[in-house]
Amino acid sequence: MQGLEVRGLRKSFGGLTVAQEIDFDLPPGARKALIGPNGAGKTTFANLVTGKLKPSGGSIRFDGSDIGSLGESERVKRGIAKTFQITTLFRTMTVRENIRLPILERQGRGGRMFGGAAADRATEAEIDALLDQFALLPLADKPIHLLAYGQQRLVELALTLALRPRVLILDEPAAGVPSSESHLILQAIERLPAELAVLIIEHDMDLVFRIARSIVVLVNGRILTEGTPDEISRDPMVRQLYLGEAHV
Amino acid sequence: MSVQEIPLTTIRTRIRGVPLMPEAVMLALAVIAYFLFPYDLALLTRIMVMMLFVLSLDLVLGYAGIATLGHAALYGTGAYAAGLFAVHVSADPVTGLVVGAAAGAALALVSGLLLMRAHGLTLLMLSIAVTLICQEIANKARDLTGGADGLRGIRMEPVLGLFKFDFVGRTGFWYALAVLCVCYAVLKVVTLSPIGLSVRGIKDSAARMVAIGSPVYRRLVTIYTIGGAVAGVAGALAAQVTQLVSLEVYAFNLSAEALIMLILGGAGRLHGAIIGTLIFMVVHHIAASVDPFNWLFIIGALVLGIVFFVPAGMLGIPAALRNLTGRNGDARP
Amino acid sequence: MNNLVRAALAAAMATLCAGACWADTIKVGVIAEFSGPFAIYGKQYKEAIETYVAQHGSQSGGHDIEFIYKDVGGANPDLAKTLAQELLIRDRVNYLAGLTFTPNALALAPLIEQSETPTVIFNAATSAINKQSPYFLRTSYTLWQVSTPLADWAYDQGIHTVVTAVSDYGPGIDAENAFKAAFEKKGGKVIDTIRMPLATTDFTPFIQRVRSQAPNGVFAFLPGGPPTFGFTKSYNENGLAKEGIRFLGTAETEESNLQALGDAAIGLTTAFHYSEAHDSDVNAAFTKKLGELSAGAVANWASVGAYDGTHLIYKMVEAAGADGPKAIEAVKSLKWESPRGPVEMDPKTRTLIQNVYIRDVERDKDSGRLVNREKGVIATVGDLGWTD
Amino acid sequence: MSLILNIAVDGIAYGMILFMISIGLSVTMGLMRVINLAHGAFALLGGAAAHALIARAGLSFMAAALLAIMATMAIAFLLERLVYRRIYGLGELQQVLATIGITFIFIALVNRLLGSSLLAIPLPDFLQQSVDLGFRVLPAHRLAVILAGAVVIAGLYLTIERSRFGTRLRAAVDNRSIASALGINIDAVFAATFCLGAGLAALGGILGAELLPIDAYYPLRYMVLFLIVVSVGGMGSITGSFMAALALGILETASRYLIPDFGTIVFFAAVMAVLAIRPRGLLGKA
Repeated sequence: MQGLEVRGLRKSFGGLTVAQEIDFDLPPGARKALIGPNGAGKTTFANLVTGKLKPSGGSIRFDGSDIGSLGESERVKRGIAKTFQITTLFRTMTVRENIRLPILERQGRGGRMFGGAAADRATEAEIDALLDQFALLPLADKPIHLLAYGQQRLVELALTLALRPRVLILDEPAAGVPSSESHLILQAIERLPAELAVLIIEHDMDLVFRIARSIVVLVNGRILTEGTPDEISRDPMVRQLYLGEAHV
Repeated sequence: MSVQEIPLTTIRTRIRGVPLMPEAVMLALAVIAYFLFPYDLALLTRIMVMMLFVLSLDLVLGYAGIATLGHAALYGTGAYAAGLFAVHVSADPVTGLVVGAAAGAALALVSGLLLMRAHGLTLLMLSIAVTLICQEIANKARDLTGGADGLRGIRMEPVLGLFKFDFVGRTGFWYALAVLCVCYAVLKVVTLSPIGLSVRGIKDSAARMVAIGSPVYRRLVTIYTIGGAVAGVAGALAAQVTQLVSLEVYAFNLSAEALIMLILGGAGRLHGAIIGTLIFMVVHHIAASVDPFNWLFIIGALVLGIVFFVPAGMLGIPAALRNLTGRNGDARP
Repeated sequence: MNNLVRAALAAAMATLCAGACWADTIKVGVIAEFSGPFAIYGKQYKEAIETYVAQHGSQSGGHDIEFIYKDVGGANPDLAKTLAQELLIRDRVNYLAGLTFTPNALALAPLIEQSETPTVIFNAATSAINKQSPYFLRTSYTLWQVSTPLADWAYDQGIHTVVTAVSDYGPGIDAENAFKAAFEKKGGKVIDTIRMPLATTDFTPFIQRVRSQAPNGVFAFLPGGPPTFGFTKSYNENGLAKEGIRFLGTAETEESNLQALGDAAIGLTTAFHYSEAHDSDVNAAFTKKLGELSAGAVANWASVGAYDGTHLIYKMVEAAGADGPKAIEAVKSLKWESPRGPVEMDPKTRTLIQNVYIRDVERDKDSGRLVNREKGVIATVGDLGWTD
Repeated sequence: MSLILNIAVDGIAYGMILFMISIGLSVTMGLMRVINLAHGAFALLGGAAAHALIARAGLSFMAAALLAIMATMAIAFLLERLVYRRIYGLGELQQVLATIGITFIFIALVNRLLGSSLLAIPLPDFLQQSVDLGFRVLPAHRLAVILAGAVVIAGLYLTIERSRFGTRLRAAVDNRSIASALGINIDAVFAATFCLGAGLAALGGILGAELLPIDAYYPLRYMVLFLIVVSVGGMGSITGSFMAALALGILETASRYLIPDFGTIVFFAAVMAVLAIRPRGLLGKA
C-alpha cells in the first residue's frame, strides 16, 4: 500500500504507557488532524513516526516497506518530514541559507567539501521559487532573527517543503503566532501540494476544522475515535473529553 | 543542471559574492610586517603557527560549535609525527607537513568517533582527557619521543630543496606564511562548501539538521577530522621551525589560549581567528616584555573585557559601535 | 621584490654586525620563568643576579653589563627559541643565560652554534645538553653528579637495601638509573623501583609499598613544589622514619619550599651541592646581600646557579668582551670559590666539578627556620653522566 | 587481603579529599549551571588567607580557617554582585572564558602578594598525629577530612534537598521567570548559593592542602581534577559528586597500588569510559 501505515504501535517509558495499540493510516493526499487533550501522546506519536523515539512494539510501514528500524534522518530521506512545535530554524543564517540546507541534503550534496554551497544555479532557482510561493522572497537575504514570528513559521514550512516530502507532519503550526498573522499560516497550508499526505497536530480547532478532512482523537495514548470533522464535532464522547475541556 | 556548470558558477560566485578583501588586506599586512619588523621574524613566525592552530579551532568550534578544550591533542600529535618523521625518515619539510596533517587527522577521526557523541561539559572533559592521555603516552614512550627532555635531532632540509632555514628566520617566515595561506584557502573552500553550511546548521540547531535528514554525527566527525589535519599541520610547522618537540605541545594552556584568541577575534569567521591570534600574541608579547612578573593581570583583564564588552569578538566591534550611535542597520523597526 | 628583500637583509645584517662589533655595553639575555607554576625560579635567578651585580658592580673588564629578562613561562621550547632569536637579533645580546628546563636549552643549541653565543645554563640538568653545542656552560649540577655519590655514601653507612621511588619522567628515570647503577656496583641491593606518575597527588600507596618491603632506605626523586611536598608529608605521616627506612634525596629539601614542608622535613637526608646554610664567608656574604636586596628572599640551588653563572659571564666579558669562542676558551677551566664551596669548570663537559655534601634537615636554633645542615663532603665530582 | 584493605582505606580517605576540594564547584557549577573554572581561585584565596593568618599573623589553625573562609565568602559576594551575575546568562564558552579570566587575575594577585612558592598551612598538633587502625596507621588529618566531608554532605543534603532555600534555588535555576513570579528573590538566592560554593571551595582548599598544597598556580594546576569529579558525578547532583569522588579516589588509589606505571592512562581512560557510557555523569539529570 502507498503512504504511511501504522499497526499496533506501542511505547512505554518504564511503567508509563504513552502509546498503546495505535493503528493509523495516512495515504497520499490525506489531510488528517490529530487532536487530544494535553498529555494524550500526540507529540510522542509524531516522534515515533519520525524516528526520534523507538517504539516498544508494533510496526510502521511506508510505501509497503518497514521503516520501524530506520533512524530519524533515514526516514526524512524516505520522505517523512515534520515541522517543530517551537520554531526551530538556523538562527544565524539568512532565510535563503535556511532553505538551501534541506535542498542540499535532499540532493545528497550536504557533505561535499568543495564547490560553494551556493554555486548551483538550479538550486538557487528552486529556493527563489519556494520563497516566492510563501511571499518570502523580499526577505531572502535577511537573517532569520530579524523576521516576525509568523514569517519564521512560514520559513519553517518552506524549509520542510524543500525536502519534497511525501508525508508532512505539522506539529502545532500556528502555536505562538499572533492572530494577526495566523491567516498566513492557514493560506500556506491550504496551498500545499495536493498529493502530499499531511498530518496536523493542533489545538486551534478553527484551523483543524478548516484543513482536516479526517480527524483522529487521541486520549491517554489510545485512539478514541476517528471520523470526518462533522462526525467528530457531533461525537458526544469527544465533546465531553476534548472539546468540552477545550472550551471551558 | 550540467556537470560542467558547477566549477564555472563556483568561480563566478567566488568572485562576485565572496569578499576576498579581508584576505587581501591580511596578506598585504603580513608582507609589510616582514619589512617593518625584520628583527622579529621568529615571533611573527610563531604568531602564524598559532594562527593556523586557531584557524583549525575556528573550523571545529566557531563553525561547527564543537566545544573542545583538547585541541592541543591534535596539534601535539602532528608535531610529534612530523618530528619523528624528520628524525627517522626524511628531513623534507613539505612531506613532514603532510605527515603531521595525516597524524592530526587520524587522531581526530579516532577520538572524534567518541567525542562527537558528547556535548557541553562532558565534551570538554572528554577532550581534555584525550589530550592528557596523549601526553602521558608521549612521556612514557621516552625511547621514541625523548620524554620530558624533548624530541631532538630534527634537522630540516631546505624547503622544496631551495630555501635553507636561516638564523634570522626569513625562510621560516615565508614558509609559515605560505603554509598559512594554503591552509586558509582550504578552510575557506570548506567553510563555503555544503559541508561548511551543514556544520553551521548543526551549530545552530542539531535537532533541525536531523529533521532535514542530515547525518549529523558523521558530518561532525568529518569536520573534526579536517580540523585535526589543519591542527596537525600547525604542530608539524612548529616542530620544524623549533627543531624540537616537547611534552608541552599537549599542554592544557595551549588549548585554553587558542580558545581565548578565537573568541577575542570573533569565532565563526576565518579572519576572526587571524585577528584574535594577532592581538592576543602581540599583547601577550608586549605585556610579558614590559613586566614579565605581572602580565597575567593584563591577560586576565583582556579576557574579561572581551566577554563583557565585545562578546562577538573584535569583529563585532563595528556593530557594537553602530549600536551605540543608534545607526544599526540590522535593528528591527 | 627580490632586490628589496636583499636590501632589507643587508641593512639588517649591517646593524646586527655593528651591534656586535661596537658594543661597549655587553648584553645578557636571561630566559627563565617569571610566570606560571615555576615563576619562583625566575625570581630566584633575578635576585641572585642582582646580588652579584650589587657586590661586583655593573662593569667587567671596562664593559657595562646589562641583563634583559624574558619570560618563557615553563618548558616551552617554541617560545624559548623565539625569545632567544629576539634577544640575539633585535636586542643583540652577547650572552644567553637562565634555562630551567631541558627542552628549552636543547631548542637553543642550533641557534647559539650559529651565532657563537656563550650560553650559561643555570639549571637544566640533563647531561646530554652540553653535547649539543660547545657554547653551553652549566653552573648547576647533573642528576648523576649528586645521585651517584649519594648511593656510595648510603652503602658505606650500612644502608644495603633500597627502594627507589621517582617521578615517572625523564629526570626521575635518570636519577633512578644513576642511583641504581652506583648502588649495585657497591654491592647494595635495589629491591624495588617505583615510578610515580607526575600527576600523583596522594603518595600514600607508594609509601605503603615502600614500607611493606622494609628496605634500609628509600631513594626519592621528584620535581620541586607540590609533588615533593606530598611525598615527604606521606613519608612522615606513615611513620617510615620510625621504622628505620631512611629518606635519601637530592633536591627535595631545597630552600624555597623547605619552610612549607614544616616539621615533617626534619631528619630528611639529602646529597646536594648547595645549602643556604653552607658555612663559608663567600656564602655568608652572598646570603646577607641577597636578604638586604630582597626582603624575605631565600637562597637555593637556583640562586647559586644564577650567582655562579653571573660570575662566569663577568669572567668571560672580562677576558673576551663580546667574542664568544674566545670567551668560552677563557673560562673553560676556571676555578673559583662559590657560595656552595670551591668549584672548577670541567673543560670537557662544561659542567662544574664541585663538592657534593650530605645534609640533614634541622631546625636552626637561632633563626627557628629549617635548614639543610651539611654533615660533610662525600665527593668532589664533575658530570658523572657524561658519555662520549 | 591487606592490600584490599589498604586500597579501601586510602581510596576512601583520598576520595573524601577529592570530595572536599570539588564540592564547592559542584554547588556553583552543578546547581547554578555556571561553568565555573574559577573554582580553584576561591580555594586558593581561602588557602592563601589561611596561610597568611597562621604563618604571618600567628593565629591558630581553627581561627585562621574560619576567618579565611569568611573572607573568601565576602570576596565571592562582591564578585557575584559585580561580575558573576552578568555571567549567568552567557553561553557556555563565554562562561569558560570569563571564569578563566577571573582565575588569571587571582593567580597574578596571589603571586604579587605572597610570591609563587608553596604556602603551607600548618596543622594543629592533634591533626598531625597518626591513628593506629590495627593493621596500619592513618594520619589523623585524613580522619578529620572524612569527618568534615560527612558533615558537609549531610548539611548540603538538608540545605539543598530538604529546606525551603533548596526548593527556591532549584526553582530559580529551572525557570527564572516563574520563580520570580512566585515571589522568590532570585538575586538573593543566587548570591547566597554562590557564596556557599565559594566558602566550600575555601574550606576544601584549606583541608585538602596536605595533598594539594596551596600556591599561586593552584587554580590551574588542579582545575582538571575538580572538573573531572563534577562531570563524572553529574551536573546538579551533590550525591553524584560524592559518589564520583569516592569512586575516583578508590580507582586512582587502586591503580597506584596495582599498576603504577600506567596509572595516569588507566585513570583517564576510566573517566572517558564513564562519560562515554553515561554522558551526563553517574547521577546527572537528563
